[in-house]
Amino acid sequence: METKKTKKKVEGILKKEISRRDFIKTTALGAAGLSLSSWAPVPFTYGAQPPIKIGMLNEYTVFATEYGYWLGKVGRTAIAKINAEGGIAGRKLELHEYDTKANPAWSASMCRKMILEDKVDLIMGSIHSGVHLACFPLIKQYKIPLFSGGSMTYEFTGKDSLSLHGGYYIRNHSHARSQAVAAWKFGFNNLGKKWTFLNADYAWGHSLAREFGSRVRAAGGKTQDIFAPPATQDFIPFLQKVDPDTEVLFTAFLGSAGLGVLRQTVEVGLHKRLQRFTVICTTEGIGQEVVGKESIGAYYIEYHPRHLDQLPKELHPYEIAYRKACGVDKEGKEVGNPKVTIAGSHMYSMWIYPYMIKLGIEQSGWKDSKKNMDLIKAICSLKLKAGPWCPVGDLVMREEDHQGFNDFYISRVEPDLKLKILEIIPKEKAMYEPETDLRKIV
Amino acid sequence: MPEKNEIILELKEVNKSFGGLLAVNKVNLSVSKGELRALIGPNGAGKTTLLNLINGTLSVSGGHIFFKTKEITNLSPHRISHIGIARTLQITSLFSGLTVYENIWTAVQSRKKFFNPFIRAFKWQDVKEKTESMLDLTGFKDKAHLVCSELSYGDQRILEMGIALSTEPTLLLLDEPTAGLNSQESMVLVKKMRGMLSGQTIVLVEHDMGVVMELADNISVLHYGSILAEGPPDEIKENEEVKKVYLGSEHA
Amino acid sequence: MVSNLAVAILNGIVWGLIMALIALGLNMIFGLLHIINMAHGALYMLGAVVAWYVIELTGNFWIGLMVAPLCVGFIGLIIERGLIRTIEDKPIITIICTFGLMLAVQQLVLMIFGGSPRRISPPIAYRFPLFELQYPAMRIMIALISIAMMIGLWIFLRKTKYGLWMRAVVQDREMAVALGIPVTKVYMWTFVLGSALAAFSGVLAAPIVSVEFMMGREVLIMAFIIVIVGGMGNLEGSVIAAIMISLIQGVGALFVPPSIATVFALAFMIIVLLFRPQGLFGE
Amino acid sequence: MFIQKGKSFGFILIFILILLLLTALPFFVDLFYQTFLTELFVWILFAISFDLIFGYTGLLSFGQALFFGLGGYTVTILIRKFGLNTELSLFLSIIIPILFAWFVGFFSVKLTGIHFVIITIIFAIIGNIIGDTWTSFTGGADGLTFSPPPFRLGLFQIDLTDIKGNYYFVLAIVAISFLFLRRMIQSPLGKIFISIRENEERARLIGYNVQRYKLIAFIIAGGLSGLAGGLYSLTLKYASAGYLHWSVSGHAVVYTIVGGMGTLVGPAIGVGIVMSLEHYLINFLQATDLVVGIALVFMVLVAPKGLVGLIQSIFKKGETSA
Repeated sequence: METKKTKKKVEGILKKEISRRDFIKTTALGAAGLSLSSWAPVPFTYGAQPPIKIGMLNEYTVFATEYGYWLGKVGRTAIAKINAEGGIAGRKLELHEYDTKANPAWSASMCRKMILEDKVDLIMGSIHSGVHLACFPLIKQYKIPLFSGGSMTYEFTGKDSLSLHGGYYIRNHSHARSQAVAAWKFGFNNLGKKWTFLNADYAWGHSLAREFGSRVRAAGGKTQDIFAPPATQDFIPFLQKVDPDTEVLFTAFLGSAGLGVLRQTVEVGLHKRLQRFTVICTTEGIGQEVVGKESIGAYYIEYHPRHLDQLPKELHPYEIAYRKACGVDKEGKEVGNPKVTIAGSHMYSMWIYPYMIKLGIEQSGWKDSKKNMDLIKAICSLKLKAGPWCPVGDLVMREEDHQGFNDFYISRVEPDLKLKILEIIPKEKAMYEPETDLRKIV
Repeated sequence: MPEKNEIILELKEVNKSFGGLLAVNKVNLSVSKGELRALIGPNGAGKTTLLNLINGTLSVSGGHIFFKTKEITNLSPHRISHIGIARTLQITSLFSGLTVYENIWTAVQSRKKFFNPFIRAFKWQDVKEKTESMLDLTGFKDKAHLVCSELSYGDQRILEMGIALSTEPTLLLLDEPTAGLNSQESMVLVKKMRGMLSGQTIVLVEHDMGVVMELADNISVLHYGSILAEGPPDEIKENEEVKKVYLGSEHA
Repeated sequence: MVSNLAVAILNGIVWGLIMALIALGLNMIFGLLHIINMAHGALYMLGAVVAWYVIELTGNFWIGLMVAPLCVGFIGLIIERGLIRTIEDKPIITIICTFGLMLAVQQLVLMIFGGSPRRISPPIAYRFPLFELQYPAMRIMIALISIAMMIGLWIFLRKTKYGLWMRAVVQDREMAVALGIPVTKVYMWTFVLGSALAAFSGVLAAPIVSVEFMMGREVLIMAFIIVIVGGMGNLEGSVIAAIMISLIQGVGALFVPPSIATVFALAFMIIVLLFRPQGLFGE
Repeated sequence: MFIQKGKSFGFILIFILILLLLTALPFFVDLFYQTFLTELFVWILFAISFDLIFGYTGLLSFGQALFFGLGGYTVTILIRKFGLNTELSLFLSIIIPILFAWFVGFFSVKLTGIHFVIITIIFAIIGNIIGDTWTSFTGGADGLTFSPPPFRLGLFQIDLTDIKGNYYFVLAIVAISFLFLRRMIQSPLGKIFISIRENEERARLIGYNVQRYKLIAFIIAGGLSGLAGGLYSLTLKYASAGYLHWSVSGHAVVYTIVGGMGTLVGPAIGVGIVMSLEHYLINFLQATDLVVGIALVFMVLVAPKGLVGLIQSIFKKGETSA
């Protein structure tokens, strides 16, 4: 039963990339209770070696689905590509994929299902910090590496790492602190010294306000904090609290609230007297045309440009191949579905992990879970060069805290609603002192 | 006319208004022990409201209600039940999803004070015995296992009286026990009532004059919330005023 | 500060009227039929989604505003005939049934429409100055439409045959049957009208809140609270309740953190419920 | 009439058989099914505690999530932030929700019908907002993790990080709670709850202080929901503000209706069916909610009294036709 199911999944991917339409079709098929005979397994071609099982958790329903859709698609594509290129150490990758429902408790059950029933070797995915946190007790207990899809809580690679997850959490993308370290100066020098944070009233919004705010204040600027519920619809009560002398309005909301705050800032005319600054997470997976012309003039911190032509020239060949494999056009839209925008600043993590795992396994001689820590150590000391597997440019993993760094981009929405890159911030400028040292654990 | 003895229920100048409307207007009423007092009057005269005031379902706007010698004005219904006033409702009110046995049992055990959550209900021997004797009295012994929604309507009316009686009341308030019954069923009910309720002090609200004349010791006639006349059935029958406002209109 | 307060009060009233409009359809179904329709939020969302497709096709907001309620009203008809009708006298069962419906509709929309929020541009882009800020005329427009709908419904309920029938059915269903009122028909049309109103408010709210498959979830609960606190079936009550909630939230947020202001608003609703369970204007 | 001795004996026999089966099960099924069943037991406890207030007393409370979440947080925060032992934390995960249930119930039981539903939802929303916002204490939507010290009772000790240990621990507590609830429902107190469900006015007229008994039912249900929440966080080693969301109460409503309200076995069966369906479906498709939703609609049309009701009516039909 379980092997059939998992084979079916991977074979499906091998045969053709799973498109949105297929997702609908397969779910509809399942819903109708039809037999799954159409997924008949393709003959096994990898010899007697058992497959390497990879678990994947993403937000496919309920909340943050614009992320989950892309992280899932990219992860599936990358694993299919590794398999097409001969797998890892002669072994095939087998994917086990589950929905988090954006619900940490449910995700913990799914995580346990993957570890105990599917017996996965590694887990990757999810942008939800709560999902990762809920999985920590499990990955710590069973010593299963967890590769973050996009959780932004910097504490996960901070000083409590060891007690939180025992060093089994690996992150190759940015988070609230590295974003602040990299980008606060651009805002402070170019946009203004007096900042107001209007952020979602939960951990993510608070930590962005704290990380950016403390640096602005340390440099002699002034800050004001306003927090609004994460699902706020009407922002006028909050926008009217913005101090009259504010120069920079930093906002952080997800999904429709993220759109709402950008749009309503313009509706009340605040955009005329201040600059708007935000992280790309706010409208990730959402085109600027959805925000509308109200987004013109807003500054974003991107972790990987949405538009191909905004990327440094030397990375173009890799990016073109990566986009082609994942079905993304040069403007960051899904091929054949121009209403769907990529989660470009997050989904690359899922593209790179399978490759990092491949390198890690090859370097550490990993065979099974006994050498998981060696595998993690190998992965976390990788210094990736820009290439087909690393279209984001050089990516450095830091052994001390299992945290990765790559370049940041500051962009502004132009009148044609394009995100134009104004400045590239090299990864070195995003680095801060590691707060922990995980090198000593055995 | 029964001899005057201990007064069980006494209403002094009781008022009730809903918004601006005076539903009960300075009613004085006293019911002696063992008496069956009928309350009659046209629709909207305030009969049911008066019962609701006595048993605490509604709070009075003015006046006092005494039970024996104790004032019970505005006590809550469950307190009044414990003091010894039971009542039935115009629209049958039973635990309709439960069996006849459970209905009576629940009423019997309401006289107990302590409810131990760890004891099984049917182990309470005294409650069990009392329940069985109540089933005997009300004639439901053979039907005890039936869910009461399976009973005939007439039986349901009797069961409701049985429930009221099971709380061992000193005073019983009956609100139109024959409502919804045809005359034949009414007579069966009256016969039953005679057996079950002998010696009980009762205030009876009733539309069916036949039933009232048959059962009542005394009759009070309510009209627009006030007492119009009071006396034994024969006297009331002959009262001109009553004939005019009540009997006249009813039997026209 | 004074100007802040003035803006907060104006916005509180306007937003309250928008919320009241969202609660209006619920007030019909829930207040009149006493059916707890958990799928109401999903119908609200469906209205916005259908309107999005229509507006994509025609480019005209007002056509979307006309077409979406018709479509969703038709869906409401199917739901009433197919499901609710067989169980409408079992309130608890209707909760579960409509809850299941809500889950299914949300997932279907996710599959077809996708998960990321979409936009419906406001048909009126004009903004008028208000102290140091501006205020979007669209919101005033929605508030006015909300008032107009409320008055229209009030007249409908009191002056038309169907309205009288509806009220009669609410008063006493058996009596209504005895009087020859086609009760099942009244139920059906009330449900259809309620669904159409849900869609209508969804379309109107969409330019402010974005179109998304989950947009009905939290709104549903707020709308329920508004209808109950205002008094079931009581239109003016729910308007006042909605305005009170949003005023406490909006004005409160000037002085305390917004979550605390929301807690205050909810605590106020509890107090209203305890002292006036029949609703603000109930008898 | 009341359950007769023979029937009760039959129940005890079946209960012991099931318990024996469940005790033996970990030796035959793999670890995943043990954890799945552990979670299932926790939800059974939550569902039957909800059934006490809804199925037996007739009050549709959407506030149970509040007590579930409070129980979860009590265990999590006491162990993590105050270093308390597991025994005391779990005990307090009953007591603290009871205190809150007392407070919430004091106001809520004054209302009936839909007003009761709404007031309990409002209390749950307030709890959720506070849990979400007070991040320094609760971890907000992201939550808190902890690792529980072993549960000690005299010489007896259970390691809760061990799946088997956790399984038996939860099984024992849920079984005891089940028996407790069953006995309570058969007790005079339970009979009063049922009489309030059947006819509140009649119960009041025969002398029951209806509000007080409603409050008692609400408090007991709250305490057991809290215990379920405490066990849930002990199982996941995690708690978040999501536990407090009113939709968690919705789970209990679904389980109870699907299985059959007003029976203790019904909600337990409901939990088993819905959770198994979900865990089976997740192997094929992501949108489990679609199927669960359609299944719910279908379910209430076919068996409006739940599965237990359906089975009973089939039996009755058999009896009358025989």
